[in-house]
Amino acid sequence: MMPVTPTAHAVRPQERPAPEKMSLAGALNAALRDALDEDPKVLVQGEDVGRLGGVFRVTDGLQERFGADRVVDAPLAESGIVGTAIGLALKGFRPVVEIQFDGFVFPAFNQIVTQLAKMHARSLGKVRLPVVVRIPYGGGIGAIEHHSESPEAYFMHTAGLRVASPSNAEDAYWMLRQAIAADDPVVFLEPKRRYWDKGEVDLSAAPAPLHKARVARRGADLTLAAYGPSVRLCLEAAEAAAAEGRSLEVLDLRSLSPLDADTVEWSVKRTRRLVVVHEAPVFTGAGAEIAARVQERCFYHLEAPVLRVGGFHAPYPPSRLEAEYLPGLDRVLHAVDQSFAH
Amino acid sequence: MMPVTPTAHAVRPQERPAPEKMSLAGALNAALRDALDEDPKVLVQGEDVGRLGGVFRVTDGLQERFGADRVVDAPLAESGIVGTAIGLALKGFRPVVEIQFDGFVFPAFNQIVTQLAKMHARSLGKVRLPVVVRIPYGGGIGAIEHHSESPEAYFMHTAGLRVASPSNAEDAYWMLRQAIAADDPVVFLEPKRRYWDKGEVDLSAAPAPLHKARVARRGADLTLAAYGPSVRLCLEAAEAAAAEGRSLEVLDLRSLSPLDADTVEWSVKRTRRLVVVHEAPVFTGAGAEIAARVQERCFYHLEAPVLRVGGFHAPYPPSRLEAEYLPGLDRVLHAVDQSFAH
Amino acid sequence: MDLVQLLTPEGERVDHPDYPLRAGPRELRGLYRDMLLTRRFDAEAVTLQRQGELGLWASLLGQEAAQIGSGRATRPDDYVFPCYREHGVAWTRGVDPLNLLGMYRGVNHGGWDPDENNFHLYTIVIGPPLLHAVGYAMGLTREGAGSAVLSYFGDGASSQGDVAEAFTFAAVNQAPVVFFCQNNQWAISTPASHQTRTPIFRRAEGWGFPGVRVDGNDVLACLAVTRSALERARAGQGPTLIEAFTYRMGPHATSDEPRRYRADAEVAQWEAKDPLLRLKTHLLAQGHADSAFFAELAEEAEQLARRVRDGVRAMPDPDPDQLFRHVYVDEHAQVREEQQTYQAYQAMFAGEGGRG
Amino acid sequence: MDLVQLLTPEGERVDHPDYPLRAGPRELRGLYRDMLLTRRFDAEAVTLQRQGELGLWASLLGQEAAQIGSGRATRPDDYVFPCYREHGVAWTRGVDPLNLLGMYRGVNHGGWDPDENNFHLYTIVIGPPLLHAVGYAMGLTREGAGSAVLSYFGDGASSQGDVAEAFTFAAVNQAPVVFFCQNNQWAISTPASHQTRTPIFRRAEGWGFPGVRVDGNDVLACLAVTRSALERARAGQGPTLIEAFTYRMGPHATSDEPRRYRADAEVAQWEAKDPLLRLKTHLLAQGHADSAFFAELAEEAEQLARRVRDGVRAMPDPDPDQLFRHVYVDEHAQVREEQQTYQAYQAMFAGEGGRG
Ligand SMILES: Cc1ncc(C[n+]2csc(CCOP(=O)(O)OP(=O)(O)O)c2C)c(N)n1
Ligand SMILES: Cc1ncc(C[n+]2csc(CCOP(=O)(O)OP(=O)(O)O)c2C)c(N)n1
Ligand SMILES: [Mg+2]
Ligand SMILES: [Mg+2]
Repeated sequence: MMPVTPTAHAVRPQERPAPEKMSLAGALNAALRDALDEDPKVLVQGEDVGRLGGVFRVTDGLQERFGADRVVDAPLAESGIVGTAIGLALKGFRPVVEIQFDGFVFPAFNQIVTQLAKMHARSLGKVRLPVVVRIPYGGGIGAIEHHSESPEAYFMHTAGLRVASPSNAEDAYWMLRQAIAADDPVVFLEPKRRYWDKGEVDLSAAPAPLHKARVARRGADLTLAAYGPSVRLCLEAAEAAAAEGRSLEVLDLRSLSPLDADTVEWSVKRTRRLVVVHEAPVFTGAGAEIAARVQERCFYHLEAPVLRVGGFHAPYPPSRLEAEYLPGLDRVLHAVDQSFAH
Repeated sequence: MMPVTPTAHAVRPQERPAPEKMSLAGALNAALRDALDEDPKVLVQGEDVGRLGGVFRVTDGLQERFGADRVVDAPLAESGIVGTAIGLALKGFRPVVEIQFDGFVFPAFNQIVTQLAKMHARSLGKVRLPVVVRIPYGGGIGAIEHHSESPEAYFMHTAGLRVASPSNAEDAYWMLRQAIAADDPVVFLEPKRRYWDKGEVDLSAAPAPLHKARVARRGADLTLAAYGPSVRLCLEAAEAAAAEGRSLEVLDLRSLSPLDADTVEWSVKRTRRLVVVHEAPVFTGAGAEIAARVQERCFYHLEAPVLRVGGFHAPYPPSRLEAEYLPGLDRVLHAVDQSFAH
Repeated sequence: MDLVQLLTPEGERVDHPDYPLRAGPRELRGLYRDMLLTRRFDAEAVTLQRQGELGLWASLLGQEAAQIGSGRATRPDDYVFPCYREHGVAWTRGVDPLNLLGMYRGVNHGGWDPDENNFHLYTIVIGPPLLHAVGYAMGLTREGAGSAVLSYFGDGASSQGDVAEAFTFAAVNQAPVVFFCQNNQWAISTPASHQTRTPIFRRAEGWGFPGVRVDGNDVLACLAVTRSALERARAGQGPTLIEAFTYRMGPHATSDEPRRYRADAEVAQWEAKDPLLRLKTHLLAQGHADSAFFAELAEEAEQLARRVRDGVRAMPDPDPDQLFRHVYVDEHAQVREEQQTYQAYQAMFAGEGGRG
Repeated sequence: MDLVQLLTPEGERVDHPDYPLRAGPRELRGLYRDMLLTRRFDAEAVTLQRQGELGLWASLLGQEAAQIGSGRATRPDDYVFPCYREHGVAWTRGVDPLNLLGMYRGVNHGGWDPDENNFHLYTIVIGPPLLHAVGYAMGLTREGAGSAVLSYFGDGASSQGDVAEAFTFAAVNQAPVVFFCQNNQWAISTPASHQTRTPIFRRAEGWGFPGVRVDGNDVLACLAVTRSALERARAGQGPTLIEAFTYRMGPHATSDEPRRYRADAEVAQWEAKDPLLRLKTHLLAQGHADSAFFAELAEEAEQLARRVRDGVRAMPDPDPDQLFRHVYVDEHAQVREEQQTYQAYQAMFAGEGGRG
């Protein structure tokens, strides 16, 4: 099947110099700046995104530059933030809203699931809601409760939403630009513990369309599929495994809805083994869908069952336990061992 | 592994006559009546549950019998209904709240996911929240938007919640009694299009613990796993397949969290084929978890990949399309054919 | 109780210092016509539901004045966010009544183009649309448009958290939005007294914008009060909350049995305040309309009913492919895959006439 | 502005007709002691965070009077629902300060037994606990208990839909609950003017229960106003909303940089209204306390700080098995399976000292 690029809207990269080194958060900031710059209909709204520049400084300097009408410090009410963004979109704006932390998206869940996701279908295509919901997500930063969760499965299961998560600075820049340009609502999950990771960003062209997975490392013996914060972990695992003579392929899924199952299938049909890694609880998580899909598509190719490594079926623990809760290098390598044991 | 019965609390069936014929809704009504009768701490709260007896009459007559303080007509605010139920539970009550329709649980999602599900763990076990959230769910009744959805995957993915769904009158009675008696929060999904299905209810003893799956029909060649409204469909499919000489086993999962994977494994290791059926969208749905788990546990036993039949990755459609959207007899039998084609 | 009234139940015109209204015979007849046609359309929909042509219908019987009065206060460039019972408002916006029936018939979830009449889709979930209205109004401000938004909700809805958040966002943004609460005394079986201990219009005070209670069965008062609030909004003076005190004369929806929870006497009491009757009395007493007018109008109403009846019956069932067509604007792999599988599956049976 | 005050910033006692308060020297000294120890404890926590012993700390600096005054108004049988900054209230309830530090250290999410001191767990998500408070109060009514519930929230929190729903459920149930809003002027970087255009206490009017604004840096006024509201609640007269007008003197939390969004001058202005200073001035002026008292108290504060410091450092990291132990009360197959897998996995490395 031929993958199709989402309608490119307003992504007109201006002429720019060679690749720049930026942090992932910096790349997001640049993406917001450029989007605000190029399209007067783009707005940013969230708690503390204005004068403070966001608790992670992702919106740093934007209000100063674009004014308080376009970079809006909202009242403390997530349903209101998303609900008014829907109204703004109905009036022709392209709002990018920020949810301060993963655990605080739930007050907006009703607006997201019953309104944002469904309005295009409800209107038989007459209404478009180009709203981006940015959510810093995932753990590993030693935070208190509700600041380290991975809610992606809820959004994947909700038809009408696109769900994407970058793993590096370049994708952060381009995927956010593409998300803002997309005419569908996008839940944009930012791996907060990678905010400070630096990488080269080529501002002259997007590396890939929003919905495509990326081969982050080529390998022959087993595929590791991950996204967001877990990609770096998987690359580290592949590095460690290489020392033991195992060649692991690492897929950065990038998009979770749609899921680029074609690329996963293509990889697994070569490596014949798959381990999916994410921070969210395994039970009914993203890995379940990937496993279900791959066992169906690659039934005769698999040498071992698809294995999943992720969070436990438990609330995200206090930070002094998060290293036990999160998939770490050893748990990933252990799953790799288990796969090879088949 | 030995399945363990959830702590039986306050389920003291009184002496009662032989099995009675009841509708599924009638059985739920009887369960609420008996629970209210036996434990003064049990309360019912919801929109229109009092004088009206609920839009499906599941709470019919209860306010008259137990008073407006125990069967409470709440203001129109689902977050408030669940939030105050949590407070009542903190004070020692056992609230059973009704969400009027599946599509209206989302305003309460924050309370359910961040509070109800997590408070026991948050308190290191010191706080218990024996709250039951009853939700009539699923389609097939020709209703307008938001009245036919199947949100179970959201709750399965949420650690700290139990999720259960009866498929027949007897289970409706006993599973609701057990849910009310359980010291954990339970999301209790009622298959609204089966409300009027009649069945025998033996009021003298529970057929099985809340968390156990049930073999609804014995078979040898393929397992159909379903729950709630889809069990009857699978029984019909098994009947139809029998005419073609195929022996299908039907599992009624009953509980979705925990999921009785042992029983599924036990069945699939015999039949070597599995088709999972539910109304919810397949993408990252309950079937994904079942498929992922079974391909792991039964890797060497499966003759064909686990197949899933369910709703499409689309909002629940207008009712004149629901027959196309919902898994019907033919789609189930088609999946069975596909499984045998392997 | 402070209730703005310009036309008494007995059909007498009274004045209110804050809401002067000049309405000539033509306008008065027009308002009556709106209300009568809306009522007739509504009654036809009830009949169509009984005949199985609709799956459900939420009647506005009794609320014609609240809806026509407020709806007629809007300008074409204003924007309206309804719930699911605003058939009279839709009428004033020029929405074809047939459009309203699609979702109740089950052929779509609304599906009209909201921008055609600046009348948003009906929204079943209670609470969310008020925030959409406020967001839309925030957009109007940003565009420097001198238009306003009119957002409807019910007495039951007033308990939803989203409504309070809408008040907050409207207030801090001084958004040009008017919140119009039809307090029809009931939310299905729940009386308004179970939602609030104070008149709903008083909520506004706590947010620092004006609240006013109007006789919801008085079309002139509803018109004048809403007009004034919309003008205030357009002039950049921010939101207003209007509570129209009215009554749901019928069941909540055709599936409802109101006798389980309310007394016939209460209904009878409100019948005496019928919004059409009082305007008719007034028109007749003032000589603004004669029997020919009423006869012609009755005929027009029957024509409308016929058109609606025929239109509904002719509404085709939707194409199954619609299931997949509007989930996303852009290509989505899972939707495409499911669509293709579904089409292949359907094709299998095309010849057979068997499994479908 | 109607601000209840009983002790001016200059330390002068003033009277308010609605809130008579008799407080003898001992009680006054006690209130001062509460505030001072709370402030010292809080400062120690800030230090511990800087030293890496805590992951984060949300200081109550500046809000001691609001918290001690309202907390001391409760009876042991009353129940308190805090947010995450109510360290002073916890102190008045007899909660060991060490308990408050566990979640900020990252060893638990709270984890004390709320029923031990009738002080609920801290709740990070803003909005939900107010509904828990109302539900608890509804339970009190049903049990015929003559106790009341005190529920805390902030100026930012006032925008959450759950807060409005809490007002609704409290009002229609006439629940014995007092809503205590510490308006400390800021929600992280967002000024209260971005949440509301009217004083928050006025919200109550729209729900039909009393609202009152009190000088939140005046411990006596906070005590008197809260005591009166709790008595009202216990007497079955329903909820009250109290807005304590105060100031967050420090950053939102240790991770915050308030200079990015607010002027030093504003902070300096509020320093002059310091809640401790004014009571100290009063105590000294009235001869209710001498330097020996303050010296002893300072010593007690240092002891407390030491105990807290030592206690925190000695706090063990949690047992990994805690991950699985309290997800459910009863057996849950997936948790059991994961627990067993995890234990087996750990056992693999037990000898090795390798992968863990
Ligand atoms: C969030 C939500 N909860 C519940 C419902 C079910 N429901 C539909 S109408 C209704 C009552 C609405 O009452 P009101 O707001 O007074 O409007 P009215 O029907 O009287 O016009 C309820 C509870 C819903 N549509 N949305
Ligand atoms: C639902 C939710 N959204 C966002 C946050 C993040 N957050 C934590 S504290 C805070 C500001 C709270 O302000 P306020 O209610 O005034 O209380 P204060 O911190 O001033 O005591 C925010 C936005 C949260 N905890 N919960
Ligand atoms: Mg109503
Ligand atoms: Mg504050």
